Amino acid sequence: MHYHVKLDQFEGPLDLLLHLIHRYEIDIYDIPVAQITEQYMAYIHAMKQLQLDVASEYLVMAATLIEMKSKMLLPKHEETLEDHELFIEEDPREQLMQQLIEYKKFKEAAKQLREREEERALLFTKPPSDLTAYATNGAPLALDVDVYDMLGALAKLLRRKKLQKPLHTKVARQEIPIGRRMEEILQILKNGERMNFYDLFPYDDREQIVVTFLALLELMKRNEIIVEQENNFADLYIRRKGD
Amino acid sequence: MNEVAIIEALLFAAGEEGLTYKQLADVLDVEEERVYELIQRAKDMYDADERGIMIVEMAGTLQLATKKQCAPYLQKLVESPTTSSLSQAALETLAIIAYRQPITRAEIEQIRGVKSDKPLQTLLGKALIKEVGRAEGTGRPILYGTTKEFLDYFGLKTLDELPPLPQWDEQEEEREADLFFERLNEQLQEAGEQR
Amino acid sequence: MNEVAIIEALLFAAGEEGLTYKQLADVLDVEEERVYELIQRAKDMYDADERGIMIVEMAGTLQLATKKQCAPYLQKLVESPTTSSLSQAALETLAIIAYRQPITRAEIEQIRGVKSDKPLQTLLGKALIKEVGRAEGTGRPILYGTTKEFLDYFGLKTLDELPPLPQWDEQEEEREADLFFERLNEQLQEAGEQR
Repeated sequence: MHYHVKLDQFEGPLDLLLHLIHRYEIDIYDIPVAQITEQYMAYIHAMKQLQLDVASEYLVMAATLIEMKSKMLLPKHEETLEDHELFIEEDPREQLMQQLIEYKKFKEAAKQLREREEERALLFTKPPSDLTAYATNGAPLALDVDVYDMLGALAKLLRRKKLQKPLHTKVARQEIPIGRRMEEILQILKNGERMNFYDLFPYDDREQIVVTFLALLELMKRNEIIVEQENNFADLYIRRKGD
Repeated sequence: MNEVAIIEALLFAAGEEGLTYKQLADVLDVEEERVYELIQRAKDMYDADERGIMIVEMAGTLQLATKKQCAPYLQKLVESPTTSSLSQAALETLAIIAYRQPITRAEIEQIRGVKSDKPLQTLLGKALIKEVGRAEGTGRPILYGTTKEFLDYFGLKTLDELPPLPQWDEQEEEREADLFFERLNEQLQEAGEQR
Repeated sequence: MNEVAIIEALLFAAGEEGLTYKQLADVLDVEEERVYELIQRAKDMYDADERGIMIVEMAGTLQLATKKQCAPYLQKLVESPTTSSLSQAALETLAIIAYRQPITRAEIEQIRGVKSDKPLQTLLGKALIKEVGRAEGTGRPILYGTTKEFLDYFGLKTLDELPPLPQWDEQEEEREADLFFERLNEQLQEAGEQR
């Protein structure tokens, strides 16, 4: 059995250190430098043994840890120092501690974002409808977008979860049977209601419009429907004959 | 989960493509007759005054659309100055051309999954894209590319200044892989049938 | 025409682009307060069991989206179910930018302790972040911030909706990484045995 251990299991030396701190229940406010350095180095050696590329950041951190360890080993001359120098002398671990605490916050924040990402993926939205047909007076669209708006539109497109297209429409697109559309129209009118002519054209697709129009003509020819208009320029109404 | 609600969600997400009775029946795991009943119930629901959308049916495909009476408001929306400038369709199309030029209309439509002649017209009208030649092959379709105005408008010196799109390639790979598996399956089935 | 119906039609047509309260007020020719009332009425309407869609507020706009409970049914119809999520590196980088914007690459790398140009490219390509200016000082490095698409991607109304930045928690355990160490040990043992 072969496991593929990825080095990117950890997001960098800070991530690895955080892991060690948790694993060995280390108090971040009082890091035992010798211990953690040893454990960190063990990891680096293991990586090398597995002939994995160890990113330079890991080696830099190794050097920092070793330096820190040696500083900690230096005897403290508290007695001999002037008072004000006492305050200046810093715990060499301070900076690393701050860095780890800071990084940890964002690692947690990333986890929260991941949860939100998953939640959001459960919502399906719909691409904007094409409204160009409604722009009657052809008022030119203003152009006030930037490159990120364009990228955003593309990101949405790539993110869009396409539902499977019905097999029927592909066939229908090529040739919508007029007979079928005639039946549909009769079906719609079966309750004896009058219907606005335009409501029979729910699709913008040109082919669909033509087919519907031809179907209406054919139905008129066969005397199956009546077209009414109350006065000039009023809307046309379609009714089934004999109802 | 209520079946009418599921139908509404499915039709909503399917958008302009719509869905067939059969697809709805498959997803709901019911007979097609049952779907007819449910669609009727949904239609009754959309009849309510408070509803601005309705179900339209064409050649066995169902889809949601806005009610005709709402048209004047949609028109107002389009003409409103607060409405965003370039439509999302045009922006998508522009992005595809920017990253994939030279490209034909058919290729753009392949990526977007919908007809794209209107957004192309808009972009040509704004001189953000232009015809840059003809592709080889049947019909020698027009190839589109971005213009100098495009670069000026977005404040780019060259096209190289566009941010790279890592996820694009990932998706392409996935798609290619899917295609590969589809073909493999077809071949396996064919081989099985021949036996 | 009923105002709630008009709102439904407008939101339906706007799709994932969404509309602001102001846009709706303009089109309906009413005060924004009135739109708040109407949206509340619409939301109540969508609460009904037989509704599969709802109103969500994302990236400063109102949008229609399917209800969460419908997701399993929609997923049955999705062409490519693999929605690529962000890598851990990209997510960490994005979290830093979201909470500390505007921020330079060097500052991000300081916090993460590793080079971060790749995740930055990924995030730019996905339009989740953008350049928002230049910092003072030598080289005038680029400052990054989040985009509208960022809010949309995580379903946030505004940046204020980001949860407060988590604080250090001592009680925590990380099981996953432990698993990693177990595997690493196994490998090392194997490697040792082979020798």
